Amino acid sequence: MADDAALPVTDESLRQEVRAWLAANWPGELHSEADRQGWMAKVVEARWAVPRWPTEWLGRDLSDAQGRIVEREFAAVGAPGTGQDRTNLWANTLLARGTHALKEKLIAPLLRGEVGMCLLYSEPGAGSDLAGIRTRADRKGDHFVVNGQKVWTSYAASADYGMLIARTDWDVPKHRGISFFFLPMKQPGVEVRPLRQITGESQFNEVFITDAICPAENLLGELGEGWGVLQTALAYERSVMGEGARGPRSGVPEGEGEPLVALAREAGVLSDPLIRQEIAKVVGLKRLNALNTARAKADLKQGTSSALMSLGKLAMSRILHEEARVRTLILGAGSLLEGPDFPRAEDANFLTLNAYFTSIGGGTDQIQRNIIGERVLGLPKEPEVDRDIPFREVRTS
Amino acid sequence: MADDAALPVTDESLRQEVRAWLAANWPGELHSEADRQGWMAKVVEARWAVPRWPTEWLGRDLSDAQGRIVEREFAAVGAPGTGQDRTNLWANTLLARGTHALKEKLIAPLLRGEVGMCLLYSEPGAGSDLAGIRTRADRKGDHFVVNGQKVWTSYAASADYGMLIARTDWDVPKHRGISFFFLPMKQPGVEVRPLRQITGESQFNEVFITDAICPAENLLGELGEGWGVLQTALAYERSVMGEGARGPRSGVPEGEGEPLVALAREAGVLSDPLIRQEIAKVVGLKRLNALNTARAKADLKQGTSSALMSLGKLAMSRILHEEARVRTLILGAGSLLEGPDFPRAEDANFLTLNAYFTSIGGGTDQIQRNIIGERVLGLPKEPEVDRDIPFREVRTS
Amino acid sequence: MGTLTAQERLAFQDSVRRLLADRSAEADVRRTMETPSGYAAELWAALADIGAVGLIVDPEHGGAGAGPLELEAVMEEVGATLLCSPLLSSGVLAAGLLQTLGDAEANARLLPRIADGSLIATAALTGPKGGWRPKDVAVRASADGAAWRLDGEASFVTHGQIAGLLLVVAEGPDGIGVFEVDPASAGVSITPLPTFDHTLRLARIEFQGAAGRRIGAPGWAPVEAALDLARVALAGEQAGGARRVLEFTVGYAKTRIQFGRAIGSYQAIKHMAADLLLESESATSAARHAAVQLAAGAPDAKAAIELAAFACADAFVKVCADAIQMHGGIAFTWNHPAHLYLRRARADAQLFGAPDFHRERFVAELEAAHG
Amino acid sequence: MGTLTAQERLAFQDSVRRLLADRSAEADVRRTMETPSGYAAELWAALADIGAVGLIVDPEHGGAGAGPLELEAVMEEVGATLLCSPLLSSGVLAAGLLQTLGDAEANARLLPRIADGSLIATAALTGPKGGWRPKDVAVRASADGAAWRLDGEASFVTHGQIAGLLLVVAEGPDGIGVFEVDPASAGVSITPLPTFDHTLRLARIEFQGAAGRRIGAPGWAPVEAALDLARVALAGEQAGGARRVLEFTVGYAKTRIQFGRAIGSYQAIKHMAADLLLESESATSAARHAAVQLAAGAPDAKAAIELAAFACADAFVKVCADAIQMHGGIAFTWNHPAHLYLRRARADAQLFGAPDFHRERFVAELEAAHG
Repeated sequence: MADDAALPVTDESLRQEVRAWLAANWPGELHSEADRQGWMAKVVEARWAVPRWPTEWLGRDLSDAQGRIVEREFAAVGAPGTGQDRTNLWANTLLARGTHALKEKLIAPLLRGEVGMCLLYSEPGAGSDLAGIRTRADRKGDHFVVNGQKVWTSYAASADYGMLIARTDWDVPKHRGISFFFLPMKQPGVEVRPLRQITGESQFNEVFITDAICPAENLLGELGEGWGVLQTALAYERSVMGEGARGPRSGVPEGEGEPLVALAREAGVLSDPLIRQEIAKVVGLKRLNALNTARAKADLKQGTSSALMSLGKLAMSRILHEEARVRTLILGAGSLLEGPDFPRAEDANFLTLNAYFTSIGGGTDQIQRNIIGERVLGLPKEPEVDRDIPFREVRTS
Repeated sequence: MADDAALPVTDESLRQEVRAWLAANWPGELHSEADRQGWMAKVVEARWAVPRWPTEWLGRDLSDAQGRIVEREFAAVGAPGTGQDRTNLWANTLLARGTHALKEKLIAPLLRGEVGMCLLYSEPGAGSDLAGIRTRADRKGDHFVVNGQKVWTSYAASADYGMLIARTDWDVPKHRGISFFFLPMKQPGVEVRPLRQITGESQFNEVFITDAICPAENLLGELGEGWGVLQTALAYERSVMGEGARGPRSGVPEGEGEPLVALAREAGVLSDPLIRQEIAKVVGLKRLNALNTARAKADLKQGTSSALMSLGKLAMSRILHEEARVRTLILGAGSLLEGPDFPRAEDANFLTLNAYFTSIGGGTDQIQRNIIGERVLGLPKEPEVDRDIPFREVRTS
Repeated sequence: MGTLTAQERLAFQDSVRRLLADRSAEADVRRTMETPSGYAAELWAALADIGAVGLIVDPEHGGAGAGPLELEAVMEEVGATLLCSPLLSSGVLAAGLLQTLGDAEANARLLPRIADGSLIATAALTGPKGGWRPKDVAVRASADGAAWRLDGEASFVTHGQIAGLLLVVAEGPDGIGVFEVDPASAGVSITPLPTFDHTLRLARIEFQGAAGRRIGAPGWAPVEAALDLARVALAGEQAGGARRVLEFTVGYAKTRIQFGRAIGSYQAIKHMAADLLLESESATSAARHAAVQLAAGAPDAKAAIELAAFACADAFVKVCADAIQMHGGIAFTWNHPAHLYLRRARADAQLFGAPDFHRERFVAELEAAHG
Repeated sequence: MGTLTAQERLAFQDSVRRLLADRSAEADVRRTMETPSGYAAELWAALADIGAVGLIVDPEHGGAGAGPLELEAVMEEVGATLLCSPLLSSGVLAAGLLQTLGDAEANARLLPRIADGSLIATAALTGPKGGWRPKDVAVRASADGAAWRLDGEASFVTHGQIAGLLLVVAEGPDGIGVFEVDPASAGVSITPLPTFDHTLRLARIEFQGAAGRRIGAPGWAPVEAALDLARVALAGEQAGGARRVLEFTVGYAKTRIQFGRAIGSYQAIKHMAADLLLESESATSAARHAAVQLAAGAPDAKAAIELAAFACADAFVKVCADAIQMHGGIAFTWNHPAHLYLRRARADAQLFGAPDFHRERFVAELEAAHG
């Protein structure tokens, strides 16, 4: 490509360099956590962790295409650690919007994977309406005092920092009074309580924040510009995370081929014409979604914009709910049970409940349809009653 | 009942009087239009047409229960003409809100069925949003000059009068500038054009109104209070009209019993398990709607309010679309055809299209869900952007 | 079965409603559902005291002598509060089966104790595949002199692990029959089954030459009659549950504010609620109609029961499923009651036949009704 | 069959798009669909001129030598504009059948005239019940010396009333075979069938000892191959139609004001549009994938075709049906184009197998794929 020509490294010289370095350093596998830590430190030090980043911050200023070359070479030998300029949500957000002091302090540890992180976005009163958050951060000298409650936080118990949005100005419209912080989690003012989900699992936490201290240098972006920083962070998140949807949980394999066909065969109902129609519908939806995703990726490569990406989450939500329904239909009375002795029932029931993780979490299906209607199809927005008034005056639950 | 005791006639004396009158006057059947006219005149003259109405207007001031007694006696011998105090939309609206002059002129002819009527409500730009009409009526001395376009008007070609809503004030909010008229239809300024429907039929018309004249005495209610008169008229309409939904149109009977079962039997697919499930779903929906309706009526009798009435139209819409779908499924390739030689296909296809008469006409399903959500379940309304501004400033298509 | 006057029925339903509002509140349900027995003995006794347990039992055997109408009404309250109890197993299925079988000796001996709640009985009806047709019975009865021996397996036995009396449906030399079995006797092995609906108890029971006592005459008809009564009861439970879930969901939609407006003001939520109202009201109509027709012994009672069975099952599941979506994140937590209703709805949709089974039989009734 | 480069394909698709935008506008469709022949001869000639009629015909027989990919792309345009023409019958079904049969003599004689549009051919495949399996064939072939005689009935023959050549699928003594029949010959009686989709032409054809000429070797496989090509074409038509309908429906929702707001700002309309976008995009993905797999002769081509067949059929019908609802009253009129698309969608959903038929066969493919 034209812009690559201006770069000091050619694709081929780069490829040789990575190969040589890997040949010299990659042990073939990592046996322990200590091994892993040592390896990550080495990758960061050799500037392979974020090759597309500026040299100032442990990068090599490579083009995106050259970054892929590095990734391919690492992947070829099975070595982890590179490509974090694409995949490391925390480090990318910090690089883009953090203070110099915070970058100095955290970028290298984040790239080495030494810092536990979590997201402090949603609140009980602010789910779909994330800009309606009421957690507050009040400036006191060289730090902020934070008070409020966050929810749906994964890994909060082990996190060193949380990426936090909090309100710092209550007299401007909702989107304009929000700021974005790296909040230190290991302090008395931060209490983490596991949140038991509908499925009985506890992957998430509630985080109660009471007079917690956040140094001013941990502010990302300007004061009151947190909504913009959040959009940056969410964009990174979306570009990295796949569907994230979990299927059956039992882990007990269902035999060869298409799982629903195998399940129906095992249950002795594969010849039931009704069941066959339902299987076709669900497997069809799954394949259509895969085809849509493939087409979206092809479109992206060709540079044409694609409506398909935004449809994936909505499609997946429907697929999961439908698959749960059909699994139930296949099992009949068998779906009354649960637990490890009844893996098929466990799968159907888990899926029935966990499908809401996709249809509610990360923006409900209803919000997704708004987004598709407005951003993809260009349909006009609804009147927004709280957009332009001071947040103090906004109606809340 | 307690309030009946105060009345000059007892139920029994009334019953005897009706019976005696019918015995003396009812010819047993009506052989011609002239017969019918003669009979209706006799019924009106004898004050049986609207027995619950005041004596001043051809009534007898009977209670509702006594009106039923009259109706039952007429029904017992098969004689028409009574009960118009419940069923005659035009006469009831006129009685409730018309000027004395217009009542003198039209009430008796309306009760005798000598006056053709139609509804001039909807406009191309005002469907769901009926209060957004733009047909105008401007006062000129002792009459109004009317200009505009109406649509979805049945019987417009033969009508003598149309019940018209038109805007008489453009400087007040939309609901407050509307007036209600009996517009004479047989005049040069009123042009009726048949409107061909999606089904190919033309039951409805467009009505183009250009400088048509409407005498001031034909105004119902006060100037600018037409929205309230319209609500009265719509309430009469709703209380009288049944579902109004049409099923299959071919008229070719499908054999004994449940029509869908007969159709599937005829098509040789009644043993298909998939078809059977679909038949069960549709017949189930129909029976549930009938049960809901029966329960609503029972609730009304007991004086408890009922959410069920308002659900009927939404339910019927779903039933019609679903029945069309299942008929198509049963017929398979047979549904490709149409016309009198293929009555089953004709039925399925007509139903497919005519189902929209119910799901769109008289308030779309979407509007119905708003009404149910707001009036029955008490959910809050959406912000209404055009409610309180002068109509001149309201945005239009 | 007798029938109360409409007024008596309303008064009775009201007393059940007050009792359950008081003692089957959400916290009670959550506590009880995690106990091994799955029911609260005191509440059970109170239900027996007011006549709910012996509702359909003849007065001569200590019951209220009521019928399907009263049963359906009570079950609406049961569904609304997710009552944890063996009412359906003992007071409906077992009591119904005994009364239909009409074995005077057995009835005199068993029904009074069922009616007063001191004996919890249940019926073992289906085998390991779970189906409610004669061919799904997987216990065999063989004559052993004047006595009977039972062998085989019954599964999905509701409250089998806490029952003091098992009414076992078994295939005998003279066809399907019902056999009284003491669960504590030799050759009876009871394994509790873990249920997705924690308010329900199910067991698998193995019989190895277990002693059984024949009740009434052989034939599937009494079993089907008892099942139909249970289906009407279940339809009432489903209708009552659906109504309650819709009620609290609409309440939430009125008070939960997002983007400065109650979420119920958005069409996405409002229209779901309107559709669910249709589901819920239709379920209520179907359940009550089935009860009326069964009480009247109407020729189309069977069709009405099949209709109620699939319509109420689907409605309860749909209302619960959509209710979670309408709540958003809050209902994805264990602490929110919505999933408890969804679990119950899914269980109710399987017991005594899944919706597609009932749809198939509904069409068979439609066929039979007209040549 | 050959395949053009991606660039050539886009250029070709573009030329078809421009031609149809110009000459298959709504007014043209309305005019043409009410003519007896159901197609416009000049437009047909123009389509032949740019190579669309002979698209899949080998260059040696005067065609463009293109394959499923190009065909699918062209059919998207056909569906978008509701083109009235015998393209599917002659250019796809008949041409595809001849090429698959590979009868050199017949191909040399017939394909050039099919490719240049001067001969309209069609295939008679199914009997009065309408089904696309061997057992649905209702014409019998018997040997009459070296010639063949055909008896029986074919129905739902697309464009049968205007065809100059019939390729009749018949059950012979050696199995299913394809026979060339002159529609003007003795013993052939053609009755036009009135169609709900006025852009389509169907006929019933009775054969009474009609003379037929055997083409290629017997067997169902060539028929199925031609049907599969037609299904891919139809899937493209459905995807293209669905996209166009969604496009004008969204356009209307942006400009139609009720209650002072564009109706597309209401969630009821907006959310329907979002769901329809998923349908329409999925249909496009399915149709194109089926074309790719068929072109590549991939082992799962059959599954891909079955998937496209039911997914595209259902999507086109759903998009059209919901589009009418979204328009409100205006689309309840004959003058609005929405119902023309719905009629076409309903026809397309039946031709060469209804969605449930394809779902059943899709599952059979899933089974076959893994033991």
